[in-house]
Amino acid sequence: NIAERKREGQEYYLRLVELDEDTTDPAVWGKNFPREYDGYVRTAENTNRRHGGSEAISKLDEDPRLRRIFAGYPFSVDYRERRGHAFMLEDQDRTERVRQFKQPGACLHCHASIIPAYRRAGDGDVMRGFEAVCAMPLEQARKLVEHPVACLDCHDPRTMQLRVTRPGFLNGIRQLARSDDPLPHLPSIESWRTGPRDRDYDPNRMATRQELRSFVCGQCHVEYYFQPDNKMVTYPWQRGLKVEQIEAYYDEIEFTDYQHGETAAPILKAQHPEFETWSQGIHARSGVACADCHMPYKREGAIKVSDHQVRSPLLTIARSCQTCHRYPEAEISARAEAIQARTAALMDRAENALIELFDTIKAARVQGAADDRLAAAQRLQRRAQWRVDFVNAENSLGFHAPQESARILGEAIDYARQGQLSVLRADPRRSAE
Amino acid sequence: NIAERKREGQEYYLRLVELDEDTTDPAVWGKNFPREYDGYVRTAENTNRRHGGSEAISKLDEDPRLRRIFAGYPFSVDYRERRGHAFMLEDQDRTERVRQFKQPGACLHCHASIIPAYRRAGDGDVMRGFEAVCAMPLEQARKLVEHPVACLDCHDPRTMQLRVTRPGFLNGIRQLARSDDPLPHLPSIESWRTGPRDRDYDPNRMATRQELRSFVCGQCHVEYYFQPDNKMVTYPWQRGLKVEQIEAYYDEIEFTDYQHGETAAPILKAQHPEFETWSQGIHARSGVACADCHMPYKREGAIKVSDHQVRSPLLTIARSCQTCHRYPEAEISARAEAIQARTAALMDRAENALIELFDTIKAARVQGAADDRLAAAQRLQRRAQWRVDFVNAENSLGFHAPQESARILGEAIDYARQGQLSVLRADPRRSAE
Amino acid sequence: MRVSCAIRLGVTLPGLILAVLGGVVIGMGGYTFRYAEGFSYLSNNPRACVNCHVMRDQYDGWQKASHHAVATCNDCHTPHSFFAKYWTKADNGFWHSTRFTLQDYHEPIRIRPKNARVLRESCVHCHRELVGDILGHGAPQRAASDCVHCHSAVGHGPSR
Ligand code: HEC
Ligand code: HEC
Ligand code: HEC
Ligand code: HEC
Ligand code: HEC
Ligand code: HEC
Ligand code: HEC
Ligand code: HEC
Ligand code: HEC
Ligand code: HEC
Ligand code: HEC
Ligand code: HEC
Ligand code: HEC
Ligand code: HEC
Ligand SMILES: [Ca+2]
Ligand SMILES: [Ca+2]
Repeated sequence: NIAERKREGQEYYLRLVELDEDTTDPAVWGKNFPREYDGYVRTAENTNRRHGGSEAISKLDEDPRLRRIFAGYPFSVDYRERRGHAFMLEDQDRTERVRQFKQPGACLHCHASIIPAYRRAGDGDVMRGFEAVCAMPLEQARKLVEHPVACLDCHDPRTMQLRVTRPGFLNGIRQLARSDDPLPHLPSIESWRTGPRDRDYDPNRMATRQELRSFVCGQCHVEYYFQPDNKMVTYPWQRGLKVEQIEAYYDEIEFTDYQHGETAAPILKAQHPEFETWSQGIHARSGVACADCHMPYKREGAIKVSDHQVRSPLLTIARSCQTCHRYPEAEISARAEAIQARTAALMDRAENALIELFDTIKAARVQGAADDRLAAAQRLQRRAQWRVDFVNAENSLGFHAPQESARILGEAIDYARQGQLSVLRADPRRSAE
Repeated sequence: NIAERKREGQEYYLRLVELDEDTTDPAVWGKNFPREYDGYVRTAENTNRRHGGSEAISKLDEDPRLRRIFAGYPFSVDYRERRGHAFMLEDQDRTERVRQFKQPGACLHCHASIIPAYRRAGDGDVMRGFEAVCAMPLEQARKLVEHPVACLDCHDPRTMQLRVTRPGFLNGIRQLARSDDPLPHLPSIESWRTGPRDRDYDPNRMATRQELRSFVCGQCHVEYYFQPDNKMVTYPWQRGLKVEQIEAYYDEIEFTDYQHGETAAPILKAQHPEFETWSQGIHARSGVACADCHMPYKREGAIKVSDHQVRSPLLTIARSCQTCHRYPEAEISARAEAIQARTAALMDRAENALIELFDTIKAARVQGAADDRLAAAQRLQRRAQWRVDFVNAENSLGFHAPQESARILGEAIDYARQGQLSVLRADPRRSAE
Repeated sequence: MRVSCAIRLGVTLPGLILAVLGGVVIGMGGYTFRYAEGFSYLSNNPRACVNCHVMRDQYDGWQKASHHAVATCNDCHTPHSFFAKYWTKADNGFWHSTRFTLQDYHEPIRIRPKNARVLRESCVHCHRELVGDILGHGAPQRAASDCVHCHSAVGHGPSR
């Protein structure tokens, strides 16, 4: 409805430079949109609430149990706290997970402004290029990109509308739409499901603006795996977004990330399932988008812009929370921290249970336990560790979905302990019960 | 009726009868306040969302595991779903827990409008009468009362102001105030703590009106125990309201409700800790009182009155929830049910773990395990069962504090499984590890 | 759009005012009309709205809320273009009066989607300068951000 847009729509900016699909350099976009660009570059500032300095903190030193949990996998060598968007390419280049291990081009899917590179590699066809680049060795693919996530990744250069560009997300959300997992927080998918379904669900055509304010983040802040054969980045959403639905999918395709270094159990690695966890929370259900909290509006003189210094909302409580929650800042952070403290307490219990499971299995091995005696325990370790890691890798420490995160950890504890029991029960020295 | 509409707000009532501290009969009060009385008598209607009929459903038949969990205690003989306030006296008279077992007068503390009886028994001194009546045999004390909870219990007959009258609560909240448990949801206690403390905390003089809208319920909807010697009803709040603080208190005074019938473990029984659980939830922290949800305002013609048909708010969503939450009724109940479903799933896991712990201990006994070998397991059963029961006895199925309830159940699972492990580990047939 | 269709119907100003009164009168019936001061719908005085006690909560809330000093009921709840304004008043006058007289409406009262759109346009009417940028980039077919999603308290204070 043009008339309406006209009334609101006068875009108050000077089009100093022309932008197109190949303008990867944010500095160029910044000429037209200095305010947003200014926030964007500030993602290089230190934003860690818990530590000073701008170096990436090693999670392994902070919680040595993680070295044992990831034993046999690159994460046991180097695993750090995330930093701002400005660092995403540099931090990937520098991690020992890349230096000491061979990695595929797939890694770049979420660490660079890569769509133009895909298009070139696929002679105009982004999807084909995506597949080609994923399969390359990382060093080779790395030469095709130069910028971290940039304007182009979330905006249409002509209209500035929000859009999603990541092939992994486009494939994943299409699969999710076809699943029967109820998605009350994604109305456009619910309504697509009631339609003829002759055409696939397409977020860029069908999603509401409010949904896009989360989808742009869901492009990367999600659990993923690489298809064993061609290393294609894949989001495991075929059955739904819940922890057990993703697990069921992996079990079905018999996928495993690695054999555990201490127990030889077939382990699944969870990576930053923020989008999946947020989906189970009350904020998502209330239509609150990632950008509402992580890119709050900011008044700059006579106008209001989205804060492009994406960071922890607890650093911007007045703008991120107080428009909706009319309590003092101290009270609001106390609430968030109370939620995180409960999650941390359960997490601690769950990790201890996991470590004790490793010890029980190893001890049995020392006493010459046959592999078949440990098979049940290894399966249970896979279940338990998948859940502990799912909450641990999710970066809000339970805030995005407090009760759901606690439920997952409760299950993790149960499976880990059951694993220990199955080992002890199978001890030949005890007459079978 | 337009004319009547216009008069709204000018709330007036005709003082047809005089009310004083001995007017226990609600019907008399009803002459002055017909609207509130009308709601009050409706608490005799069936309000069970899950079952038809107005009979009290047996929880033991619904979940047979409870028979084993309460083995050796009257609750294993008869334990039903609560009903409306109108039934409280009748249901207590009829339960097999009273018919088959000797119970003290203390039982009446929360099942009758009993203050006048206390006053008489103490010749004018309620506290002394309270102690005397608690110590009597139930049959004898029963003769002193005739009404379920009545107007007098929550209202000052002259001013109609809210007040708390239950000695157990007055003693309990005084203890709680002295503790160092942070109580952000009870401002009047927080401010008393900063004062001279020369006089004890007195809810009737110091509590805000909003706090009283929860305190009147906290008079009865709480965990309690009877002092072993004199059967005095006591609320275990000396260290705070959290599940582990109450447990620590019981451990300190070495209190135990019963020896478990299958394992001989020293068990604590939790009873309806609604007040304690609500206190850990986000609603309490946001100043939302029991009465806001369970006694919502109701427009009767030109006047707004508090709905005195105290019942499940999910039966009155428009008045109980939509005043604060701008979502359709169906969406609001879906949210509450999602919370309850997660709690139910964890509860199921926790109860199974507990049952398996019983089996493990019993099996060890059969194989002639010495008691000392089982001592650790019995202590762990006490911890686990206290937590399972705390959430199970709390009647909102986790709604009052979703994440906290999940945290408690996660701990319960851990303790129950650890109990099994300690039994298997101590098996003499295994060389000590 | 209401304005344009009003024009297409060739409605004149007096015609519109008639329509308003008509709407209200039909809705309330003569007695109610006089009693509830049906002319309120033509006035800009907030008290006009509170002639109906059921508007009391919103009135009280408005007096405490941030806009009390700068905006009255009609500033937010009726369109700012002349024709649309009276057209809406006619519509609401009829709707509210009927419901009021018949006493059949959902409580708590909830704004209807079409009035929610009117409301949002009112926000933008006053704050266009400030929000121009954030509105400027939405896709044509997409409803741009709903102000009330974040600012629900501006009119009547917080609801929770
Ligand atoms: C192209 C992929 C990509 C997209 C799109 C993306 N992120 Fe990120 N995000 C990352 C990576 C990679 C990191 C970690 C960077 C590092 O640690 O070097 C990160 C880090 C973050 C952090 C931590 C920042 C800090 O200061 O610690 C937050 C918060 C965040 N992202 C939120 C968001 C939100 C909200 C959106 C959408 C508005 C979004 N991200 C979109 C990839 C992405
Ligand atoms: C599906 C998107 C996605 C893919 C594919 C991806 N990452 Fe990331 N990566 C992220 C996000 C989002 C973060 C920030 C959140 C976090 O740190 O958990 C991140 C953080 C990181 C970090 C900083 C924190 C840490 O883990 O030390 C490194 C290093 C990293 N990724 C390396 C890699 C490597 C190597 C690969 C390929 C094996 C890879 N990433 C593949 C999205 C992705
Ligand atoms: C209702 C507000 C809210 C919403 C909506 C929200 N988050 Fe968060 N997010 C938070 C809070 C609070 C934290 C915890 C920050 C902290 O601990 O410093 C957080 C933490 C994070 C972090 C770790 C950042 C850090 O500095 O530790 C990432 C990454 C993140 N969120 C991404 C997302 C994504 C992606 C979405 C949408 C799918 C999302 N968030 C939705 C409030 C929100
Ligand atoms: C990770 C995703 C992401 C990246 C990268 C990003 N933006 Fe945005 N941008 C958003 C979101 C989300 C909004 C809010 C849009 C809405 O509400 O419809 C937004 C809004 C805008 C707007 C509209 C006005 C406003 O401030 O709300 C402009 C202009 C804009 N961005 C410019 C840029 C520029 C320039 C860059 C690069 C320097 C950039 N964006 C990078 C996500 C992103
Ligand atoms: C756009 C509105 C909006 C924003 C922004 C927002 N919230 Fe909320 N928040 C809600 C809604 C809606 C609910 C659900 C309760 C309800 O329906 O009123 C909620 C619930 C909560 C709860 C209770 C639920 C729970 O999980 O325990 C907490 C705590 C909370 N928010 C904290 C925050 C914090 C911290 C931030 C900022 C980082 C924030 N919120 C930002 C709207 C918002
Ligand atoms: C004097 C003690 C006492 C007080 C005070 C009291 N209750 Fe109760 N309440 C009970 C008892 C006893 C029952 C169970 C009655 C039965 O099952 O026969 C009960 C039952 C209930 C039920 C279940 C009703 C149903 O339909 O299943 C609710 C809800 C309830 N109370 C809420 C409250 C609230 C809210 C308050 C304060 C406004 C309150 N109670 C005050 C003792 C009390
Ligand atoms: C501290 C207050 C309090 C005391 C003391 C108390 N009750 Fe209750 N009772 C309640 C409340 C509140 C309920 C409703 C909530 C519920 O059913 O869990 C209830 C419910 C009941 C019910 C109906 C549900 C059921 O459990 O079958 C019976 C029967 C009952 N009590 C008997 C007793 C007996 C017998 C005693 C003494 C041994 C006793 N009560 C002592 C507060 C109390
Ligand atoms: C924010 C709203 C809210 C508040 C505040 C609240 N409750 Fe509830 N309560 C509920 C809901 C919802 C249920 C679940 C009802 C159901 O499952 O049918 C419930 C269940 C109950 C039940 C069981 C009733 C039944 O029919 O199953 C009791 C008893 C109860 N609450 C007492 C209390 C007491 C006492 C307080 C204050 C200390 C309190 N509630 C505070 C919403 C609330
Ligand atoms: C379990 C506690 C409880 C009992 C029993 C009780 N009330 Fe109330 N009553 C309340 C609460 C809570 C309020 C709200 C008071 C406030 O908000 O200040 C209230 C309010 C009232 C009011 C003030 C007007 C209104 O409706 O808000 C009257 C009058 C009243 N009650 C009469 C009665 C009568 C008559 C009885 C007995 C038939 C009775 N009450 C029994 C808890 C109770
Ligand atoms: C007097 C206001 C009020 C009433 C009445 C009320 N709520 Fe809330 N509710 C809140 C507040 C405040 C929050 C916390 C989030 C926030 O700060 O906005 C909340 C949070 C919630 C949440 C999200 C937090 C969580 O635990 O997941 C749910 C779900 C919820 N309410 C459901 C209900 C239901 C169901 C009822 C009715 C039985 C109800 N509420 C009644 C004010 C209220
Ligand atoms: C500053 C703008 C503003 C002013 C002035 C204003 N309102 Fe509102 N009104 C709102 C908002 C915002 C809402 C809530 C809409 C929503 O949340 O979707 C609302 C909702 C309402 C509702 C519907 C109830 C509901 O919560 O949906 C009524 C009735 C109402 N207003 C009447 C009035 C009356 C009467 C006045 C004058 C006394 C008035 N308003 C003044 C902004 C305003
Ligand atoms: C004749 C009595 C009466 C008068 C005068 C009145 N209202 Fe209302 N209003 C009502 C009733 C009744 C409702 C509920 C209608 C419904 O929910 O269907 C209502 C609902 C509303 C709503 C929410 C429902 C909707 O239609 O969106 C708004 C907004 C509103 N009124 C604004 C106003 C404003 C502004 C004024 C003054 C110009 C006003 N009202 C004057 C009786 C009145
Ligand atoms: C009649 C003109 C007018 C209308 C209509 C109007 N506003 Fe305002 N608004 C103002 C003025 C003038 C101020 C500055 C008042 C001040 O600084 O205290 C203001 C202040 C504000 C503020 C900052 C103060 C606060 O409450 O946080 C917000 C936010 C706001 N308006 C949002 C809205 C929204 C949302 C709407 C629509 C629901 C709206 N306004 C409708 C004129 C208006
Ligand atoms: C996603 C949440 C969100 C939405 C949607 C939103 N705003 Fe805001 N608005 C904010 C935040 C956060 C601020 C505070 C900015 C600051 O303080 O720097 C703000 C500030 C404002 C202010 C200035 C307040 C002041 O302090 O002067 C006005 C006026 C305003 N908004 C109006 C609107 C209008 C009109 C709309 C709809 C077109 C709207 N807002 C939509 C979050 C939002
Ligand atoms: Ca993975
Ligand atoms: Ca007890």
